[in-house]
Amino acid sequence: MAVILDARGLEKRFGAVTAASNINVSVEQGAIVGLIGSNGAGKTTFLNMVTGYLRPDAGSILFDGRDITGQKPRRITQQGICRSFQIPQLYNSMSVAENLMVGVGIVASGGRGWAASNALDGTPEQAVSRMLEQFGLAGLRHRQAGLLPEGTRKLLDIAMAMVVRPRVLLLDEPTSGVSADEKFALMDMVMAAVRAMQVTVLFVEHDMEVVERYVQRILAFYEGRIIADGPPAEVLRDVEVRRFVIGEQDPPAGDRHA
Amino acid sequence: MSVHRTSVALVAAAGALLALGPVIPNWAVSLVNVSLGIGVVVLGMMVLMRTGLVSFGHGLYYCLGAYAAGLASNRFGAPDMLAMVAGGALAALLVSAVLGLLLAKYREIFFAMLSLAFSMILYGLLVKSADLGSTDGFNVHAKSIAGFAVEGDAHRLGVYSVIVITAALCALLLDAYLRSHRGRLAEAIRDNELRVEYMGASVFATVHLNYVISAVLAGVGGALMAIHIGHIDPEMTYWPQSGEFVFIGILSGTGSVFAPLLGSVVFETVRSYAYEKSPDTWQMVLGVTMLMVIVFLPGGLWSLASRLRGRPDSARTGG
Amino acid sequence: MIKAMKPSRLAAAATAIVLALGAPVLMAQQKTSIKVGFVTFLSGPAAGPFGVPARQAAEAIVESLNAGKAPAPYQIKGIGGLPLELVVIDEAGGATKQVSEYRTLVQRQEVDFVIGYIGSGDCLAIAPVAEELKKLTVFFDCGTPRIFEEASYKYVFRTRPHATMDAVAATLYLLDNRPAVKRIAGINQNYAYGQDSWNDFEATIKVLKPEVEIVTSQMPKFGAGQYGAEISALAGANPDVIHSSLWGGDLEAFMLQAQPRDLFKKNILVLVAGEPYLHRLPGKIPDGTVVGARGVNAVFAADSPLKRWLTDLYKAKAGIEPNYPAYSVANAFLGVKAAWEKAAAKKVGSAIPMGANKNVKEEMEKAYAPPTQEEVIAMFEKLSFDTPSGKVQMSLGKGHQAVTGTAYGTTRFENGVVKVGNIKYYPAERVNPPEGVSSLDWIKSGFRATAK
Amino acid sequence: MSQIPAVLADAVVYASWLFVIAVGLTLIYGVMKILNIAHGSLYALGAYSAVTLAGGWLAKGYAPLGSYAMLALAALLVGLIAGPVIERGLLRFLYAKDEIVLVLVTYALFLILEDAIKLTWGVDPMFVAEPYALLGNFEIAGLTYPTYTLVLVAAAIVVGLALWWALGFTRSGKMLLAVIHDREMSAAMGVNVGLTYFVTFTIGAFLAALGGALTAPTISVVTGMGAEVIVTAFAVVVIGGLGSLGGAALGAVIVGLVRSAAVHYQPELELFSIYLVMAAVLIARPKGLFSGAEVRKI
Repeated sequence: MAVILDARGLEKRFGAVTAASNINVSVEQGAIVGLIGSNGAGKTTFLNMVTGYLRPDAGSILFDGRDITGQKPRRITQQGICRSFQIPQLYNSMSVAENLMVGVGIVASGGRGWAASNALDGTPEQAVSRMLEQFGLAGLRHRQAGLLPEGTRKLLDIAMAMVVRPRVLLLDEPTSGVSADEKFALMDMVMAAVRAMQVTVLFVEHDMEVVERYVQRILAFYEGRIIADGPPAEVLRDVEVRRFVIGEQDPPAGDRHA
Repeated sequence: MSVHRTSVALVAAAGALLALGPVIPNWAVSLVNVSLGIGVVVLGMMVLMRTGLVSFGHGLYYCLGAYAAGLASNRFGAPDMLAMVAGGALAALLVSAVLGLLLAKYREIFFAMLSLAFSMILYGLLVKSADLGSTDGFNVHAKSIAGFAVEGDAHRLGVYSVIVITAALCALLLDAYLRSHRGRLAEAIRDNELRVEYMGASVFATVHLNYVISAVLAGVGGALMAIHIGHIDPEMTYWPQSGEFVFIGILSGTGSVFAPLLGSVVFETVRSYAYEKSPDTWQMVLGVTMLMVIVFLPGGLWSLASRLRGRPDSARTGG
Repeated sequence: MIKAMKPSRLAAAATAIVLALGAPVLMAQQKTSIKVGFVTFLSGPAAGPFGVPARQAAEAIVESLNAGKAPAPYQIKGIGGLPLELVVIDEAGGATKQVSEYRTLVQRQEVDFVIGYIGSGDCLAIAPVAEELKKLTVFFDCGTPRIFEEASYKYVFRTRPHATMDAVAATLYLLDNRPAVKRIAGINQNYAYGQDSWNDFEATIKVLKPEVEIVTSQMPKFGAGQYGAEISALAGANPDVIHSSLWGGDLEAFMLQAQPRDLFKKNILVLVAGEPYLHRLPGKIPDGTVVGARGVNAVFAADSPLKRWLTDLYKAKAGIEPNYPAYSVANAFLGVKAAWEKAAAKKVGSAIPMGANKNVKEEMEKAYAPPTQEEVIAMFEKLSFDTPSGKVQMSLGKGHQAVTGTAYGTTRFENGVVKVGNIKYYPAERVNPPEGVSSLDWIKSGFRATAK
Repeated sequence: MSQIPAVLADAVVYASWLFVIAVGLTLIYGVMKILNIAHGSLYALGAYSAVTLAGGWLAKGYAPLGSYAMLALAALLVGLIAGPVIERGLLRFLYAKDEIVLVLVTYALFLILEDAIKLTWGVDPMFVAEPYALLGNFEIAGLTYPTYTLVLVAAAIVVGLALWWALGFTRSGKMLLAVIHDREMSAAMGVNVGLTYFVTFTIGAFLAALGGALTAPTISVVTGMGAEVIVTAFAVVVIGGLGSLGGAALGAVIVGLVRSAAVHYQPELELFSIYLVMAAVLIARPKGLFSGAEVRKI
């Protein structure tokens, strides 16, 4: 299968801390990849470099063969890579439907820079309704986003990433802050939507059950390096991984801001 | 859908006002003129507030618009109301397009303060320019509308009609813009800039555009006031004037383009009665009114309207 | 007996009698009082020195006129026998607001005429509106010559001379007494009045004594309060003369800061508008300071029944001697009163001699009805009338702008009070431009220019 | 004769004055995130009270030196009365409001106080000049300066140092800083935010009043003096960086220098020199000279 995302020799340091050293990842179209590792291992740094929030000190990122290294998040989104956030980034004063309509509107009023693949089919209203259906938010379309429970906020946050029709979706700890009994329902919902739209997914996750259940491939991060890369069964058996990653699970990071 | 309702209501209101023009007393005409002139400026504040910005220096464009109109009529031989309004809009457009490049990067109090600095610099420049009358400013007399000379009562009604129609037009256009995809970004930016960028839109471009729009509205408002008052002076860009715009903006709420127009009518009425009934304590009256609104009507007067209509209150203040 | 009398003499006599006693009764069914809009600063920096003294003067004058206590020729009660009532409005808020307030005053309050405005910007803005609303409006204090030099009005009058006179007279006085001055400095507020006042002074002295040198012109912002640096700059420039049109809190702050710093040791201070502060700053105003009162007001006014009248009623109200704003207010009220009553008298005078027509009552009522606004204005134009500060002639601006003489004097601190000595008077025509010539042209022409 | 010594001397004096009127503003903003327009009115209140007390003192013929105590007393009274009244009576109910709305609240307060002052003291300018001249003069570069200006400079330095010490080296000061850095966190850590706000605002009010009281002997206090001062104070704190003590000091010095230079070399520019500086600084450093860049966690 065709490689859609290809990161070569990514480096990132914050002063003394090495957040990423010689990261090499290539992801096939349609793959579902899990990124694991303790906090500060470099998973989110990797996500941030791919989506343009951080500019790598060295290395390059190719998306569908085009070099997107160091481009602005806006440009990268327009080309078809979108992300969700560990802390949901919503438009709190708007209704659920409006939150999605903003994205749809941006695509619809489009303009240069937007990849053909983002093009909506149907009217903006239809696009929004479809997304609400897919994420089971239809019943909440008029609720104010700021007042939703955390699980639903997560769901909406991911839906907002999907609504601009990316080809690659990066999820940052989709189940953090979601109660144990909600998390699978949430992930099922997301994965169903993702498959329906044939989107390639990379997601950062601490919860090994979730990882094992949904991914075909795992990247294990430790101190800014990738220490293992392969099918779940393999990676999760790896000695280093067991010691450095699974050995010490962190509590989900608490919400520090909204 | 609110699309048609707002527009229709606007046209209807404008029509009604135009019809009333000849029959209502002179002072009421003047009240409408002032309120709508200021109201147009506050429409501009509303665009900013929706974007989450508040300017303590919008007097800059109000004053610029007025002076452009004044110079158009007194120096460049175009004492035509439409030309004056166009001049006001143009001046504001040019200056804001440039300053916007800078200000669009600023937020919150820093945006407010940099705007303030610019408006006070203009104040300084005008005070220094003796041939523009320094702090005394100068008188302006619009002689015609689209080439048709008007005098006496025709002039009075002409000014009134031009102001009513311009204000309605501004409100209509603004309403259409705010309902467009681009317009809706304003509130998105106020709520979460990061997300807007990650949805593929440029926060900077949108803020810049909204800033220019609000400036042009302020410029038009200034020109209208120059036409109605017949006199302009640097006071128009002094900070209390800008503060007043912010106040009326908060008083009105940002729920609908009607809010600023109605809000400024209310404000003008309160202010004028305060001057008349308690000449020694009118500031106190205004201050207390302001506190009342902030405490009891956080969403501004418009939230009252929407509450009465039993709808979720979508009005919110800046920031 | 009556037959022998000439109609005009008869009328005159009748007027006097009836206006003094009977008129109000006769007019009871038509008009019972005159409503006067009075606009002055009640807040902000100008309220203390000008605004509130003006208001107190206005209230006291109205009480006194209504009681018929004014000396001749103003002994008739109120105006033309009708009592006056005041509607007071704060002038603060800028010209834009003032125009709205003026409309309210005229159209909602329906005042009979308006007296007011200290700010020149406000006067400029109000004048055309007064014209539009056709309402007699009298500016009592604002100074800018622009009002009647840039336009001409039918309904607008100003009963005080404009500010050019102050600068011209100040220069004349200075050169008369200290012909040797060479180095000139100035400190004036950075707004229209301050700038004009300095420019007129500079222009005048350059004409009269071209070799003078301007060593520095300080322009602190209005209400600055802190003048440390300005005082150093002035001292550093060591001038012979320091010209200042500062007033109110700014003047007092400047004096309080400058005097301990010996700024005035080596030079003469000229305070164009210094008079009101003499009694406020005893010991702070250096001896030999040249002060004016923007007209023959206050200390400069010659003793007269009218001056005593104003002084007494103002003292009773405010507890202090009236300063020049109070005199300006008196000019305005007395001007309108004089014009109004002259118009009334004219009507009676021109009435057909009684008895010539059978319906005497109707004749009387027509003759004694209060004059229309137009009739009053017709009399007001080019009017010359007596005030506590002497004769006022409405001779500029097509008869709408007053001119008077003015005076300057030199201060002397004597047992706790500041006295003004060596007073010189300058007749109106010497310090005011002739009709039709702009002040600055007149000065630049060496006071020779005449209307072409 | 070179003007430079004079320029510097005037700059120092003006800067001290600016610092005293601005420091309370920046303190209140730093802790409470309120840009307090009413600071101008508190300044005026301080000045009026000072004139009343010191004037009364001297009128009674007591020892002239005592008038300085009266100035301090006036500042204290205003700070301890107006401060708490405003904070407890009004502001504390509105902390949830948006920053800009709070600015408007203080603007409303400003309007109300302006008229309140007018109703209490009338509109006649008032002054009590004795304390200004009492201490005699000294000379710099042939220019005479009243020794009182040194009092102003000293006051500025003392206030500055006192706050610096209080914030940096006392427990309550550290709490204050904690609140400045993170309201929620410090609340969670058991810092009594409500009390902190109360104290801060009272101190801020006191500093405003102190500025007014110390200025009173050098000026004639008039209605509207607060309005003239407040925008200048804004400029100073914005230049320095809102909420930064050092910033206020630096801002005051810069503005002092620029204005003094303008007056001596280019009087024409005096009027807007301060706003030119403000704009220039904000353009170069959007959040003022002293301001930590905050990183956003996503």
